[in-house]
Amino acid sequence: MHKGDLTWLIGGPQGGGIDTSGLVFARYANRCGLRVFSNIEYHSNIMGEHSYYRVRIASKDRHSILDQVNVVVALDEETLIGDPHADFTSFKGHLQELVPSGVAVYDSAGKFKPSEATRSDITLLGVPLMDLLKEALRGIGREGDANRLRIMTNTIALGASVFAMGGDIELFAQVYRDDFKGARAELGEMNALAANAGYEYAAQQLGGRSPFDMKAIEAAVSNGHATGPSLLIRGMHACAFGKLKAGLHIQTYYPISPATDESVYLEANQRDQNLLVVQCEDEIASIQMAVGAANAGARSSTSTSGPGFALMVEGIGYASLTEVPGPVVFLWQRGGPSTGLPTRQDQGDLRFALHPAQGDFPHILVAPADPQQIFDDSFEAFNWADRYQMPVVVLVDKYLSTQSASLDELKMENLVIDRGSRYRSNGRANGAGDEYLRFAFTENGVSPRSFPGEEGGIFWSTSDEHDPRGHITEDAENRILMMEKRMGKLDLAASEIPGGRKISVYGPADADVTLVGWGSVKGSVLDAIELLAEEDGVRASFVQIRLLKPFPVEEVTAALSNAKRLILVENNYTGQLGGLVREMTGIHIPQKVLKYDGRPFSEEELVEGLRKALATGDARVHVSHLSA
Amino acid sequence: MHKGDLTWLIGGPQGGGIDTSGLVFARYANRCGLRVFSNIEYHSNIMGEHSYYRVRIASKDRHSILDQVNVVVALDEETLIGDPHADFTSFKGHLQELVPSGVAVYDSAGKFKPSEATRSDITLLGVPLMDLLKEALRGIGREGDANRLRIMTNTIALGASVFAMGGDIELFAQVYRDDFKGARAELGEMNALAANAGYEYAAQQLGGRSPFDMKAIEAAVSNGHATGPSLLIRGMHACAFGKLKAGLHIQTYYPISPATDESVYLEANQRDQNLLVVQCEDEIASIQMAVGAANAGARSSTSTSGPGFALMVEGIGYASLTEVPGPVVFLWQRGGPSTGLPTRQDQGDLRFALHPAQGDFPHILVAPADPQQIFDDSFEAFNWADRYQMPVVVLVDKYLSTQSASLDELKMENLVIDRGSRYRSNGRANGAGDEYLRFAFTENGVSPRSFPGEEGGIFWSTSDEHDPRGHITEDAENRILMMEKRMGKLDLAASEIPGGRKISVYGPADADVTLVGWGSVKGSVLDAIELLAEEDGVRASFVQIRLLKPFPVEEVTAALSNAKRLILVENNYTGQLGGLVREMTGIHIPQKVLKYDGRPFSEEELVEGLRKALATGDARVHVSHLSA
Amino acid sequence: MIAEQKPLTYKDYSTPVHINWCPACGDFGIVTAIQKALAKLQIPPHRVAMFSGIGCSGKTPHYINAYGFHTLHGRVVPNASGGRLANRDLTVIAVGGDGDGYGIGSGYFVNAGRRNLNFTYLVFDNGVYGLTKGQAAPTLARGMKTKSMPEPAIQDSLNPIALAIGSGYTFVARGYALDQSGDVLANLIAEAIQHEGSSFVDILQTCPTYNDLMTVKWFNEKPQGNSRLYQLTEEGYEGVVKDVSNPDEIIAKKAQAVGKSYEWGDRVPLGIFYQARLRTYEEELEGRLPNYGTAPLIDWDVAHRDVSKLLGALR
Amino acid sequence: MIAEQKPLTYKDYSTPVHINWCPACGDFGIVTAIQKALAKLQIPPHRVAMFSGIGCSGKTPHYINAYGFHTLHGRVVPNASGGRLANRDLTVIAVGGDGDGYGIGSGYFVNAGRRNLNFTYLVFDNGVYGLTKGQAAPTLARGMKTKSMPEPAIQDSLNPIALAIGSGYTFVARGYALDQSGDVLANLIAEAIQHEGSSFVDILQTCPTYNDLMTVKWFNEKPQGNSRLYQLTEEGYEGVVKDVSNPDEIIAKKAQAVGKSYEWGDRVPLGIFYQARLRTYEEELEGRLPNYGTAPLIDWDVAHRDVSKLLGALR
Ligand SMILES: Cc1ncc(C[n+]2csc(CCOP(=O)(O)OP(=O)(O)O)c2C)c(N)n1
Ligand SMILES: Cc1ncc(C[n+]2csc(CCOP(=O)(O)OP(=O)(O)O)c2C)c(N)n1
Ligand code: SF4
Ligand code: SF4
Ligand SMILES: [Mg+2]
Ligand SMILES: [Mg+2]
Repeated sequence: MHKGDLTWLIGGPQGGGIDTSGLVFARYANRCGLRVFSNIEYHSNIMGEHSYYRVRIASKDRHSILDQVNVVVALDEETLIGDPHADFTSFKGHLQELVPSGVAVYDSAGKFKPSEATRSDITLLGVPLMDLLKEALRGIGREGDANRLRIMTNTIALGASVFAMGGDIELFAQVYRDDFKGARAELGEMNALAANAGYEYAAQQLGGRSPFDMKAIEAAVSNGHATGPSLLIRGMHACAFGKLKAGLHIQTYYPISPATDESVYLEANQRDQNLLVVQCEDEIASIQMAVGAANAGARSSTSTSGPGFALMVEGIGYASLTEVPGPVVFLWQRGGPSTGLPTRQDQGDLRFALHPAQGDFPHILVAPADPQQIFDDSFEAFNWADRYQMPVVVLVDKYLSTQSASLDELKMENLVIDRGSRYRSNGRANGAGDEYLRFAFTENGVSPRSFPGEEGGIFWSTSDEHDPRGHITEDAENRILMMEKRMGKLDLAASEIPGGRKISVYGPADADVTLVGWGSVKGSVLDAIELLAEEDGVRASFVQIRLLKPFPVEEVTAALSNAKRLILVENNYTGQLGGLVREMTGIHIPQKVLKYDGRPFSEEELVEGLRKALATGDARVHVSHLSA
Repeated sequence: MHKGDLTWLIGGPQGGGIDTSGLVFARYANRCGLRVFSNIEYHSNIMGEHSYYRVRIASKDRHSILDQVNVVVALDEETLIGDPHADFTSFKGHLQELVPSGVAVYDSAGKFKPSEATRSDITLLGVPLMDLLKEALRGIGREGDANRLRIMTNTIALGASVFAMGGDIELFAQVYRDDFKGARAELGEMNALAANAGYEYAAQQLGGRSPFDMKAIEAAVSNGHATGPSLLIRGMHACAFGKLKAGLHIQTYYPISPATDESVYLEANQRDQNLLVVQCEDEIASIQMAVGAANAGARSSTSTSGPGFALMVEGIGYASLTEVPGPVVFLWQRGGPSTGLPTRQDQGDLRFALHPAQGDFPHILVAPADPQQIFDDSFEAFNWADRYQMPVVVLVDKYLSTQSASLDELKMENLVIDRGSRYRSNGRANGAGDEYLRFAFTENGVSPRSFPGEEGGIFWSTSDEHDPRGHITEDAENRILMMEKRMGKLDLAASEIPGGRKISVYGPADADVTLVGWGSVKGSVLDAIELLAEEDGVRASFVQIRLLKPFPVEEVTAALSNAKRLILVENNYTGQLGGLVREMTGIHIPQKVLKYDGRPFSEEELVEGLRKALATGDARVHVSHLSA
Repeated sequence: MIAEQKPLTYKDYSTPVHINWCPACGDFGIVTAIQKALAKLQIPPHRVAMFSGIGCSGKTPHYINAYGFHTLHGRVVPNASGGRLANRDLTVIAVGGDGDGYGIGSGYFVNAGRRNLNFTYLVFDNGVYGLTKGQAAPTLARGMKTKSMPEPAIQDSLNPIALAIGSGYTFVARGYALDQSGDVLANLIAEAIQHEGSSFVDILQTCPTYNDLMTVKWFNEKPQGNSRLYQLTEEGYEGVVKDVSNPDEIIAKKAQAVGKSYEWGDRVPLGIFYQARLRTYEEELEGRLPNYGTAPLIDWDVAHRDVSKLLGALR
Repeated sequence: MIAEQKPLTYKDYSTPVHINWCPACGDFGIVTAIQKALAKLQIPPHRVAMFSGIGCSGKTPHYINAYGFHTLHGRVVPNASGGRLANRDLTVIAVGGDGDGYGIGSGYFVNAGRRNLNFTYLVFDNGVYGLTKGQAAPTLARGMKTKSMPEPAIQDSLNPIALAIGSGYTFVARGYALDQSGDVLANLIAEAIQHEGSSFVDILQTCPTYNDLMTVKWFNEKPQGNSRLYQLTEEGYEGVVKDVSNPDEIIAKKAQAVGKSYEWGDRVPLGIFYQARLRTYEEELEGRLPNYGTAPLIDWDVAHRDVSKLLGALR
């Protein structure tokens, strides 16, 4: 574990304000100039099930969560000790995750009794939340509103936790003041008051001494970061920005975890951003509508997760065969198979997304691994769609969508929109001598397309095999040429997409061990590499394979073939990327570290897994620290 | 080409009786004791487009078609010279396929004029079909019916072709007599009459000398075949028999080429065979209904092709996660991608069928390659489904469905139905002490299931991740155990399925070259191997990979790793099996012979492709003799 | 086996599973009503198969002591149909949300009507997609905006009753999840189960978390002095076809039902809009498969089929 | 650009593509009617986008000189909707079979009604799945057996008109593919195109190859002296809602349409069952996106968006 980092956690029943409170704390830390990495876990449920939000703070950028917790804020008993009456459950509460001398903040008027704790090396900080809230409100003559404002007991608890973390209550309170402006300013003040009350209470109970010292980390934040507050950005934000900048015209969607967040964010901003967002009746309609719009000249996209993607596959094959420029499909993976674990993490959809329909057909599959890459790839995906006239699937996941990390800036320079090869008739009518052939055979396989409405640009298109004009034909020679035309565009894409978009290599060129992975594992891997170097003296590098189709055979071969030792890291059961690498390059990655419990790799888990793999040489190591 | 074999071909507009006529000729030849291999090509169209039926006859079993034709029966001009007015077409008619001295039978009163033929080394046998029909009918006082019976002009032409082939007109006429019995016997007699008339006319025109000699081949048929007429069986029949014998209760389907034939055949026999066949509103309903029925204790299956399979993928993931024993899904491949070439041949769905849904999940994928294998696998698929409680996909194709070949017997011995592990409560009610857990963790991962209706067997099932009782849980430990339980069943299947069902090896153990393929290419490969040995002295062997998931890693490794030279043969664009073999075994097959024009490999095409691959060492050889 | 068996009560149909719906969710009322209906009909739990889609509503089978299949989003109807086809001795009940049934599942909703298989389909109609956080579902009317929506709905609501009639359901009714007497819905569901053929009940369900328009309060209001919710029978409405051999009566009753189904707002009718005892799919199947009438499909002897005649035809 | 342009005739909408329907297929009549309707409205070919599903009917766009998208089986409606949303200057016409639209596509058929997007949907209703060789389609009534079927249909037919009403289409009509005058269908299609909102026309289409029940002869018969096919207007039927602000009139007209839609057999009504000029989806969108009213989506300047405010909110 990176020593000196602190983790703050809030847990409680869903619908109880966990996400709001967690985000308040994360934003507070971020505004202090700390480097924040945070994530939420929640059930597929609206109210009552256990949810929690972890905020890791450090003096340097971190890219993963920690198991270990310094301060836990518990909004219910389950958060501390689990649900002892539940069937078949392994979760025994977050108390177990506290470091020695860690602090648990809870409602002393709640169900939890200190005697239930099995540890004595921690501080149980019971806080009379409602009493404190009433008292605080009494100060401003609003005691009678306490019940209506009972959600503010959370703020009391947060205030107490700020003391335990060694934080600054004024800066913390300021977050509320900033959030509630204008007519709602009073709410900001009341929350500030509540935060203070909790803080004071904790100070008193802990004898004025915070066991942890956020401010020390703050002081240790090295220079080099942009001045002013960093962004605290989620993967889904980066995706939305990429789409907006790419000139997206229309986003279709059907609600599904964890993809909905992105669409809802776009929807909330559609008016200002001149974007049409359509909620459809299902995912079949979503992709077909997006194809219809793309055919009509729009940049279109849709977002979903596994169960929705399963309904989109016919649309992907259709778009590919008919050389539609898009749509761009964001596949936010979650725990499968089937409905599976709707709100949990998994990287199990790679193989499905690689060949998601019948027949041999071209499409592009890319898996960005952090907000900047997500931005870049969602921007570029539309250029690829237009340039190569094929659908593009961007493979992301729940963890990337929900993790918030400090980021100085999202780089948005040198963005060039390329709508691809377009046919303009310049007023000539169809059939007037220079007949327009939508699917003409060309040197590079790309045929200029016209936009419906263009005089002289009339064309036909069909999901059947077709001739250059777009009419059905079953002729054998045409079939061969069309297959070669379409599949050839994949080679074209492979030759044009820059290497930097295909793979990224981190760490020393002559590393002792080279880790291989894709997508969201990148964050945990980078943190683990650093630790292995510091603590074990192991020099590790990491090859992130980002472009998955067309597969960067040469780049990957070059990056892996001289590695001294290879270990695959994937957040799924089978190690799907390993199979793909072997299929494409012949390189067998002899060891895998996997995690498939529906949660992302914590730093400790991955380090443990790598240590075990290195020590034992086992082909398959799987890790899970079994949190909630 | 296998010398001495003859090919007879009939072509004409769809709706004009091509399939019936072709089958009459094939059955005639088969009943003569000849070894027949025949196949039909047709458009996705109801009337008018060019269709043709090839019948190859030989003294030994053959497993592929020939390009070369000895006698062509042309029901229209296009059959002979193609459609000169069509856009973007390469088909120039079957006249080009005739061997020197080949015979073209056509309607002398039709559009085709002999001057349009560009060859002089063949015999153009124009026959006044309608005149002859009238004359024949006049003999029995039915001249007035000639127009109503105009379809019988086909019979006249067939009769003429029988002479050209050197066949026996009495035996030929007998086929009609056998087909029309009872009240329709007169039709049989009239057809016999018509056949004779055509035969006589041809005899006269050809000066009494047939250029070809079917009877000589007949005489050369070696002993060892069963006495009595062989079966002339199509792949879809073998599939239907396998299902019937396996105790199938319910088949659901939605019409789609080329899968419909199988369902319609079952439907036509459902009354006699005690089987429920349900035509659904689409493929989503088809698979979901099949899953619902399987959950209720029925053996269920459904059949489709690519576009329908694309709608079934959510059902496959669902059935797998919920450990439904089935359904068995027959995927009759056709030309993709998308709607593609609905009635044409391709092997492009392997990769899709290997991982057809989100997440890591178990299912079985098997690809039989001839009628006997299709029978065996469709029978066994239900046992696998019940034993391992997972869906099974049987991957076949248009070519296998429509090819008719002589087969002495379909072996149906030692069939044992295994319904898998079943829970019986013996009258104990649920919750009465010994609580039944549908998804109990067991040693081999299989949990006994109860059939709804069983007292004390109540269980729950959900497409969410679930606990042993079948209720939703997101617990991490349960998740891990459930993933291991489900995926472990795949290892169990791999360990129990006999090697003979996994791969088949044909040819010498120390072959100079080993061909690798799957599914329907087997037939062409076996014929080609024989020819290469005879004509080129090349000793080739063939490894057919039949079980594709769980992949037979050891068996394939053993079969390929000592091969002197490896060549992949696939009827698709990318050589999908090659990728799978490399992924699973690390063995790279350095050369491919591919065909992707929507038609199966003819013997000549494959031989040419293999010769080229052997001679040049090219990594990728593709062949197409561009027929219609 | 005990000689004298105690009559089943609704508690015999409950499970100890923790119910994770929001407090005061209308779904609680529906679950109780289903349990009461089963008790009323004294159908043993093991003879009941509950199927559901995905959504808050989809969790229902876990809370009912009966064979329970929690299937996929929008796919409950074909799953239930498959179960019923395989074993016609089972009482098959399908449940799901309004998004599940009228949105993503509308094609299966429609096509099951025509089939007239003997099963019961209960749609929990709360106007929103509950489990995905309150987006507008197909029954939310144009212009409506629940607290969970950023903008008002811009599509018309669809009319489930009219759709069911057009699709061919032979029992078409509407219920309310939280009726005060407690048994009205249970009785309606019992009637739906008893009806031979495809029964459909649209159940108005409150979602206190996301739908702040159709609340308990709203349903209980008495605009202009009349209670908003009323039983069709109160007005003398008769939806049952008396003479099913008379097409005119069938058509008249269908048209009546559709006309009535548009009544909404101050007065919201509940009860049976339409019912006709037409031949069921099972009965039709008996014409094709004589065995279908005598034993459940899963009990047929299918393990010893003779295919020699079929093989013979191929020689 | 020529100063004086000759008026467009239906031939301007034809293509030289070989039509591979069976001789005398009713589809020929529909293609001609579409071409005539476009000529009547003088819509330039390049302003028209034809979308189709898969089936014999799906081949239609290839035979019409206009942008043509021959999509997937059952998916024509969302494709057409996407095209229309992207460019509201296009006249969007969706066509497909009865299997395509009422079977596999019924979910999209239903949900497009509610949306009331301004497009026209023509369903070629021949009672069979033509391209897959004559199986029963959803509109084939129970007990019917065409020559292509081994056994009579055992499911009820669905009622497209009633379904369309229940789904919210604002123009609901029925036509006949082969009317003798030749222009009746063309005029009806023209009205459908002109209607602002989702227009739906069920077109009775003969399939001489597989459907030997609903033949030209059958349609042309005069049972009991009255021609079987008649225009609703002949009977003084009025389907158009005069005052769309009056919900009672809307409901009454809907109920009337559904009632009428069950008339079948000796008398088969054609024409407009129901029409109401309600706000279209496009008009509703203008409330959310003011630009939507001024320029087609594809012409918006979306290449220079400023996201700094959004970024600022994340600090
Ligand atoms: C194919 C698919 N798409 C989307 C989802 C996500 N999803 C889960 S529940 C739900 C909607 C639930 O709404 P409704 O059917 O009305 O049920 P309610 O929760 O209101 O009871 C959606 C869209 C899914 N599970 N599967
Ligand atoms: C997903 C899918 N399933 C099945 C098919 C096969 N198929 C092609 S056309 C058709 C039915 C056509 O019937 P209909 O829609 O009534 O059109 P018609 O041919 O009668 O005009 C079917 C089932 C397909 N193309 N795609
Ligand atoms: S979200 Fe609504 S429907 Fe879902 S459980 Fe909560 S109250 Fe019930
Ligand atoms: S099968 Fe029927 S619908 Fe299709 S082209 Fe022929 S006549 Fe027309
Ligand atoms: Mg709902
Ligand atoms: Mg049809």
